[in-house]
This record gives sequence, C-alpha cells and structure tokens, in this order.
Amino acid sequence: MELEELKELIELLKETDVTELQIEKEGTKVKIKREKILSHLEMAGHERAAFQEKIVAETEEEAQRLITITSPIVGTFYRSPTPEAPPFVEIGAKVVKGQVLCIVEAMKLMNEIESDIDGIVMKILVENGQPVEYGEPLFLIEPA
Amino acid sequence: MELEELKELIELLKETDVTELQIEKEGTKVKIKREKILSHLEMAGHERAAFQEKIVAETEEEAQRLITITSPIVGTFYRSPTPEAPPFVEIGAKVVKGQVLCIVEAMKLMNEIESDIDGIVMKILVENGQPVEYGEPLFLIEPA
Amino acid sequence: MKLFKKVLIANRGEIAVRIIRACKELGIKTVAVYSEIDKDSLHIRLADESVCIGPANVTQSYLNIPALLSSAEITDSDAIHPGYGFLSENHHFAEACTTSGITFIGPTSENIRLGGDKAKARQIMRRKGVPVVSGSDGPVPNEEIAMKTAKKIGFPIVLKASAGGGGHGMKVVKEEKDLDQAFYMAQREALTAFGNSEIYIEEYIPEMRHIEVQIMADNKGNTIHLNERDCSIQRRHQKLIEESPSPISSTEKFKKRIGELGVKAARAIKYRNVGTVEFIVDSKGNIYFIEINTRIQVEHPVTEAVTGIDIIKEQIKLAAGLPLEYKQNQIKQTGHAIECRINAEDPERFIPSPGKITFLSLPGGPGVRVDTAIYSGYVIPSHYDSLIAKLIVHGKDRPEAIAKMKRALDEFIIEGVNTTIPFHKRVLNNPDFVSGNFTTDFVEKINPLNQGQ
Amino acid sequence: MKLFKKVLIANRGEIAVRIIRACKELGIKTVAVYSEIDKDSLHIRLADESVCIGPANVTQSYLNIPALLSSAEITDSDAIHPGYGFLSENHHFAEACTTSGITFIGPTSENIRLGGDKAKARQIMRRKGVPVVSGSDGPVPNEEIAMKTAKKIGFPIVLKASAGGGGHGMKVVKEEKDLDQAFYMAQREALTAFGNSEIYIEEYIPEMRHIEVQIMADNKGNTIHLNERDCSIQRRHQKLIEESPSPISSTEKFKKRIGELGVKAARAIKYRNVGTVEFIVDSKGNIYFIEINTRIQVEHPVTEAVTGIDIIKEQIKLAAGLPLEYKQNQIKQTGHAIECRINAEDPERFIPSPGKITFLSLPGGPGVRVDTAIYSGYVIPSHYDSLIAKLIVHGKDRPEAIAKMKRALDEFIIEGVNTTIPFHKRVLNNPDFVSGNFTTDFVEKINPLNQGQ
Repeated sequence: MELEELKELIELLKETDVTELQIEKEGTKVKIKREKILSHLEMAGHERAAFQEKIVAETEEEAQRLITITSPIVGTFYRSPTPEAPPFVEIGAKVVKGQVLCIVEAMKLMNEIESDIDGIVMKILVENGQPVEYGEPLFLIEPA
Repeated sequence: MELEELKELIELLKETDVTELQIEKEGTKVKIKREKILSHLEMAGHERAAFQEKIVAETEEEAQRLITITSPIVGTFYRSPTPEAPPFVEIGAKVVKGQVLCIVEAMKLMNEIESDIDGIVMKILVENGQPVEYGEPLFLIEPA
Repeated sequence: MKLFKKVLIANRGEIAVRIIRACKELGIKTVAVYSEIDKDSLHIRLADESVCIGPANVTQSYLNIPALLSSAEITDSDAIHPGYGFLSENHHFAEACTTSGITFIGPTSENIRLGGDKAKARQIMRRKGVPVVSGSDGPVPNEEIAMKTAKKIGFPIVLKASAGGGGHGMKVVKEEKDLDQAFYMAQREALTAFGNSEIYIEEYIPEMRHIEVQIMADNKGNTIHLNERDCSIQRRHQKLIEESPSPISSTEKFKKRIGELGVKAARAIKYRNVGTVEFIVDSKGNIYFIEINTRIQVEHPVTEAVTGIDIIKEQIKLAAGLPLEYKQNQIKQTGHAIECRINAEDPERFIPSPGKITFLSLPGGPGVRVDTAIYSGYVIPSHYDSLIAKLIVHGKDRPEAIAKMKRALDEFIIEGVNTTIPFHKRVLNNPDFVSGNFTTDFVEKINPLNQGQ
Repeated sequence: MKLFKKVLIANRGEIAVRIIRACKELGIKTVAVYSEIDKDSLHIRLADESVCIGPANVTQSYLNIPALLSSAEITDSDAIHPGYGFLSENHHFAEACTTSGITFIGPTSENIRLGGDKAKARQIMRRKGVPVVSGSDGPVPNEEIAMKTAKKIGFPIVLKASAGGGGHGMKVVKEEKDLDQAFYMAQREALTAFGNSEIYIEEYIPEMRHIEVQIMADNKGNTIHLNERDCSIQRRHQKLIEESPSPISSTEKFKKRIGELGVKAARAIKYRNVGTVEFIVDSKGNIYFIEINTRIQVEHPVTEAVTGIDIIKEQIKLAAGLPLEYKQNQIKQTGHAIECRINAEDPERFIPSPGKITFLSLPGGPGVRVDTAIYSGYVIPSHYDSLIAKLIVHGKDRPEAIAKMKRALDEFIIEGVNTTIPFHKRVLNNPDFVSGNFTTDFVEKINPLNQGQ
C-alpha cells in the first residue's frame, strides 16, 4: 500500500463512523484506529431529534440536490392565506424565486415566506397550523 | 519504509483523528500510536506523574529489554541491611534470581526484596531511605 | 389565585437552569428558548419544551421580542421569566408581554422604566426621605448649571448618565478646570451608549462599600426585605464576590436601618415583585441610595442561603398574584453565605476565554451550592456573558464560610478554558478580605493589572 | 488540645472525598490511599498526598492493615479516618492504629468489638433498661434451648447471627416444625459468613419502620443526639432512601423518647465519638433497640442538613480530644431532608452496572447537595460497592423536600451505566411514600422483582 492510498483511506474514514480498520493483503497489514466523540446532548433523545431524523434520513444524494427553505421566524405555519383559500403551493408545483410558499404567523402578523430559487416543490415538511421554530425546515425544492 | 516516508506519515496523522496505525510489510513492522484524549486526572500535575515520566522516557527498545522490579508493599526503601553495611547491589552488579536487592521496611519489619531473574542491575530508581508505594519501580535489570 | 401552567424562560445559561428548577418544584411546565449556537445547552435538555428563536447574535435571538412572544404563543405559555440581563430591564418588553396577555414575571413596566432613569429615581428618593449622595436634583441641562452644582457640592464630583447604572457611564472629575470638557464627553458617551444624553452630578465618595437590600413585594403593596448583601468586591463595577450578611453589618442597628431604607425606597415607587435596592456606605457608615435593580440578581443565592427562602419560587408566586408568604419578623438570617462568580476569563487580565470544557468536576458536600449550565464537553460560546458558574457556600459564621469557599474552590476543576478560580483563591487568602476590611477599590489594590478603569 | 496535622483516609469513593472536604475546612493535610485500579480516582486528586497500597482486590489493598499503617508511617500521618465499610468496624484495626501511635478516628476498639457482637449488645441494653425486641438473653447454644425460647416468645421468630448486623445472617422461622433445620442452617451460614456460629432469637415483628439516632460523645463521656433518621426504604436490608425527621416522628413526644433512648444506649456502653443507634418501631409505636453502628454512616448528610452540623468535622475534633461543642438543647432541627442513594445498578433488578460514565450532569441549585467521586469519563470498577453518588435535598417541610428531590433526580444525568435514579423517581411518586405511610417491606411491595430475599 502506497502512502497516497493510505492518505485516501484515512480521508475516507473521516466521513464515516468507523473506529477501527484492519487490512491484510499480500503480506501487507494495515490497522487504523480512530476516536469518535459524540455530542451527548445531541444523543439525548430530545423530541427535536426525532424530527431531525426524518430529514436526515433522506439519501445523501437527494439532500445534496434539494434546497431547504427554513422558517426565518418563530410562529405558526399556514399553507394558505386564509382558511378558505387554496394552499399557496402543492407538491410538484413549479415555483419561481420570490414566489410566496406559505405564511408564518407571529404576533398576529402574517409573514409571507418566499422561495429562494426557481424550482419544483418536492416536499412540504410541516403540517398546516403547526408551530415552527427559527431555522425549522419547511420545504424541499429541487432547483430548476 | 524509509525515514522520510515515516515522517510524512506521522505528519499526515496530525491532521486526522486516527489514534493508532499499524503497518506490516515485507518484514517491516510499524506501529504509530497517538494520544488524542489525555487522561485529565493523570495530567493533574500530581507528583507521581513526574516520576513516571522519567521511566517512560527510556527508549521503547530499552524498556522492552529491561525487567522492572517493583515494590510489593508500602514502606521505606533501604539499599543495605543496616546503616553501616554496604549496599546489597550497585549499578552494574551481576545478580541471580532470588538474590536480595534491597529491603522495604513496613511496620518495623524488614522485607527483603529479591530479584525475579538472573541479570545485571542497570538502574536503581529510588534513593536510600525514601518511602515507596505499592507497585513502585525500584530496579531495572537487564536479563542475562 | 392560581399558579402558571407553563413558563417560558427568556434567557440562557445558569439563570435559565435556575428558573427551570424553581418551576419544576412548583409543578409548572417550562419552555426553553435558544439561539442556534446554544443548541447543545443544558437548559434545553432540562426544560419540558424548547424553541429555537434565532441565530447566535443577541439582537436576533435573546433580545428579539417578537420571536420570544411568538414562542410563548405557539407553546401556550402563560408567563415569561426574563432572568437577568437581556430583556429583564426593558420596560417595552414587560409591556409587550402584558399586551399579549402573558404575565411578565417581574415588577411593573412603570417600575422598570423608573429603575432605568437613575436621575429621576434619585430625585424621588430624596423627596421621600431616602438619603442620596449629595448632588444635583435630577439631570443637569448644561455646562453652566453643572459648574454651579459642582461648586456647591465641592470637587471631586462624579458625572453619571441617567440611563446608565451599575457603574456604566460614570466619570470622576477631580478639578474645576476639567469639568466643561468632561461634561461634554459624558453627554456624548451617554448618548452613544444609552441613546440618552442626560447627565446628573454626585459628590465623589472615595472609600465606599457597595451594600444592597433584597426586596419582596406582593401586588397589594405588602413589602418586606430579606436583609442585605455586601457586593464590594468588584472589578470595574462588575461584582465578583458577594456575601450576606455584610461583614460590617455586625451591629443590629445598621442592619435594621439599611433594611428599612430598602423597604422605604421600594414603597416610594410602589415597587412590586422582587428587586434590589443598591446603596453605598461611606467610611463613616452613612448609607446612600444609588439605584434600584428591577430584576432578580446574579447574587440572589447568598440571601437564599442565609434566609432559607427560595427567591425565584417566591418571585413566580408573587407574579401570579399570590400574597407575600412571610412577614418581616419571620425573616431569619442564619450563618454566613458567600458567592464567587466563576467566569471563563483569564484570572489576571480578565480577558474572556471561550472554548471547550475538556474536564469538569464540581465541588459538593455540606453547605456548598453550584449554579451552572456547563458540563464536561460543553463549548462556551464567545457570544455571551463569561459567567459560567456560581459557587455559593453557607457556613455557621464568616470564618467557616471562608474555609468552606477555599476548599470548594480547591476542588472545582475546570479544564480547557481559563477561569477566575485562581483570582478568587487569592482574594479568599487576602488578610483584608478575611478581616472584612475592604472597599470597592479592593480588586484594583490587589491586582496591579486592574488599576484605572 | 490540638487538631491533627495530617489525616490518612483509609477508604475510597464518595466518603473519601467527603472526609477530605472536612479536613480541608479544618486546615488538616490529607493522604489518600488507593488500589491500582483506582489510580484515576477523584480522592487522589483532591488529597494533598497519595499512596498506592495494593492491587484491586480489597484484601490486598483497602483491607490490608499493614499497608495502611505503613502508609500512615511513611507520610507522617497522625490519624486515620476509616470511613464506612472496609475496616471501619474492625476492632483489630482500631487497636493496631493505637498501638502504632496513630489516632483512629472513631470510637474505642472496645466499643467496636461490642457493636459487632449483636447478642451481647442486646443483653447489655436489656439490663440497662433500653427496650429490645423480646427474645433470648444472649446467644442460644443449641436446638433444644432454641426451641424452648422460641415457644416462649411465640412463632414466627427470627434467628440472627451475633456477628451479623444490618440484616445480614437473618432467618425468619414461621412454624415450630421448621426451627431445628433453620437453626442448624443459620449456625452454619453464620460460621461461613462471619467466622462465628453464635445465634440469638428475636420475636418476629411484621410491619416495622427502621429509625436510627445519631449520637455524638466526647472523651469525657458527654453524650448528645442529633435526632432521628428514618431509613425504612430498604431493599434486602440495604438502605436506599433516608430522611430526617422521620415522617412518623411528628409528635414531639416520640421524637424526644427515641432520642433519649439513643443517648441511653450509647451511655450504656460508654460510647465515644460519633455513632448510630438503630431501632425498629412497630405499628403501635413501640421502640426497640436492634444494634449500634460504630462508624460514620452513609446517610449522615440528612442529619447535617436539618441540624446544620458538619458531623465529620465534629467527629475529627472529638477524636482529637476536643470537648463536645454543643449541648443537647442547642441542637435544632430545621425543615426536612431526604437522601437517595444513587447506585450503579439496574433499577429493576439491582444488578451492578460498572463501566465508563460517558456523560454526567449533576443537580444543583438551592437546597441540593451531591456527594460523589464520579466525573464524566470515570470508569466505575466492578470490584467495589455500587454506590456512586448520594443526592441530598433540604426543604422547609417534607412536601417541599419531595418536590425538590423529584426535580433533582430529573436533572441528574448519568450516561454509560445504569443507575437507580429511575427507581427513586418511582418511589418519590408513590402515594404511600408521599403520605409517609410505609414500613421496611415497602420496596418488596412496589417491586415484584424484589419479592422474597
């Protein structure tokens, strides 16, 4: 095994949770050990965790392709301007940059949340009428 | 593996979280270990630390060759049977298994500490009259 | 009168944890709020619910009134506890809570407004017979009147910003010739720092102690005090060590007088809920009002230790409209308590030292209390206050409290960041501290690096 | 009379840390001893010096008398504190200390010897007028006399080993026909477990509380008590939760009587230093002596909380020959204290759970005390007791103490090993516990997995 190969291997491990690797090949033995330190608070099973899980569960590929629209404020998420009106967007809808996707109500004010980009709505991550916190993912958009 | 290669490898590890690397190739064995997370209690500047340092500082090679005779009890270390008598052994002395190396006094009892092996006394690690704890290294012996 | 169902805590760090503790003991649900950088904070883990309110920057998170009120709304919280710092002394926030139908756990917004106007508060106190340091009656409009007032008082004098407080916006003027320039500078600085250029003048008191009185008042105006705290160990007007009782309040007469003045000051402005009346005491034992702090204070635990009263629990009950549970004569003071503020700072120069805590062992045993939100592995962000823990001890007398504090500091192990623990050890071993003979310039005197302000 | 210069602590874990704290507050230097496996223990770090005394195995380390005395010798220690467990109730050790010119911090070796001979102690107490459970007068030599005694008392009866104690070596015999067999077994088991086959007989008391009295006596024989502790929450005679005062000692009369009986028992054997007289109280409120514990106890902090007295500090001062600092009428009891023993055990089956603590956050705030030697990253060895922390709360009354304990348990986060925290939460929420209406079979009743012993 050449040094370059070794480097690549170590680099590769960085992105994984592997802590020990042993290779034995044609008389060459390699053993690599790593320490992993987990953030314990993250592991605390706090309710947020479960929710974030859902999103993380998407394949890496998909995650890289899609753009997440997050809530810029704390408030209540509404898909339509009034209870009677149809939703601003549905899954599969084509949207353009600046188009209103939903409303987050805070302090009796209706804050229109706009799309950052042109694209297609792939997922709506929050139910109508549900409270959202700052930075909470609302939509996944596939860029056009 | 050339020295240059080794240097590079060590340098490489610095930027990673690898803690142990073993390579065995064409009769050459390389093992690199790194301390990533230090035991904080050990680092406490406790007096013991300084002492252990001294011993650890020996080259690995030497450490592997030499046998350490430790104190089996808590007490006071004496190099000779009485204050007037000459020491049991000096550095460079040839000793045989079972030969008395020193005395550790505990509870007014003189406990004779014997050599585990045949060999040559390479180092005496404790001063005459100094207190020793359980497991404290007393002599380094090079096996015959 | 019923207690709240759910309280939102508009704060972070140790005080958020402290408030959650009080709520839990009262059977009240809690909501933690946090900025993005605080996502691994202990207060989130201990609260029943949590809401991310914005990015690390305080103006967009912990000072973000709409985000806080929305968080209360979406979590159905019926009250907000502001802690200390941040929005705790913002009367607009208190008012906004009330308008939104959420109880603000603290005094009335009018109390807060007045507490923030030092010149006005001084004026009221003087009229109501609470002694104040001699000086101008309210703000001084211009250089001429400033000079006239200063001459009447006699130099040196102190220029203070009406909107300042806690020593912020202060200027000592030693001689007549410096006044004009200093007055102009003080006005400009006050305008920049507080958005208000009003300046008032006080006599300069060279050697003084800072002693304050803890106040509790219910919504009907029943007002009591929980005795005094001595906070004379300060660095640039930042308190570092507090104790109760004061080492100089050994006479019952002094103790009684300062307590009564505290109550008088609170009544003078119809104060509600818990608060602190701050006094300075000169070398002759004269007591002068300086300001009223309209919030729970960092140093409240020393009073809790000697009185046995949980001030935060009482604060919540008072905010819910319950009557005072104690009469003045039921307030007992047992033993002596000291608090050391452990800051993540270099202990010589007091430069902040944020970063990861790699090892932590807290002191314990009898008479030791630790209020903190740190843990082994926690990363102290550089965005907020450097206070990371409060160490409080309670002994049967001051010597025992000092011995206890020394051993507790000895066993408080924090690795990975610098802390003020070594500074506290030095103070605890200082003969002047041990004898109780010190004034607010103590830290400057012992630490050459801290001279001048 | 002078205090010691240096004390060697012949123990480990939380009690070693606790003793170091007391010594530090008294200005006494400390020596920690440790076995090889304990090399990263907190008590080593907190002590002034430390000595490794042997391998992990207790007989070669913490029970190794020569190693301990040599350690005292090489470190110039003038006293040894034995803590609890290990050699604390070994009268040979106490004597060996004295012979070596080292003060044993505890009662006389004669006190310890007698405390270890339960049948003899019972006999003395009965003669001195301290009520004991009806039964044999001293040990019972054979089956015939056992049968005669048992019939006189009436079945069911209990066979107890003279050298047992704390519930170890106990056998309940329900019917006459089982006695012979049980007696033979009890003798054999006692011989194996304690090296002494002596057995005595007591009446079986079905529903009882375990209540004990903390005693303090100086070398002149002045003896006082620090009131009672209720330790009825036990599992197989191992205490899990202790409190002071007892929930049933609300009447001053009962309180006074049990306290006085404690002092009477201590005086009956000329007891010195601190100790505990254990009683059982039957459903009618009758009080019976069962044994005297000649050491500091795990549960001493609940008494410290309500009396404000540091028992370990007093213990050290008494051992140094100082007179008692308190008179009986100076002992006050304020509020209510509860202690939960946090063991590294599965909370259902109580199977030990040694291993590495991967995350730790201790409770804090007002009225909460934690005595522990663990830290984040510490590895709990499988060689020793599973007690890893004591959580003590102090409230103004029992309901407040319970609320405080619940919130403290809630915020006590230990990851990496199982602990008894969930068990304690269940008990604290149990209506019988809350009402104070429980007996020593409480744990068996609520936990089907623990039925039978």
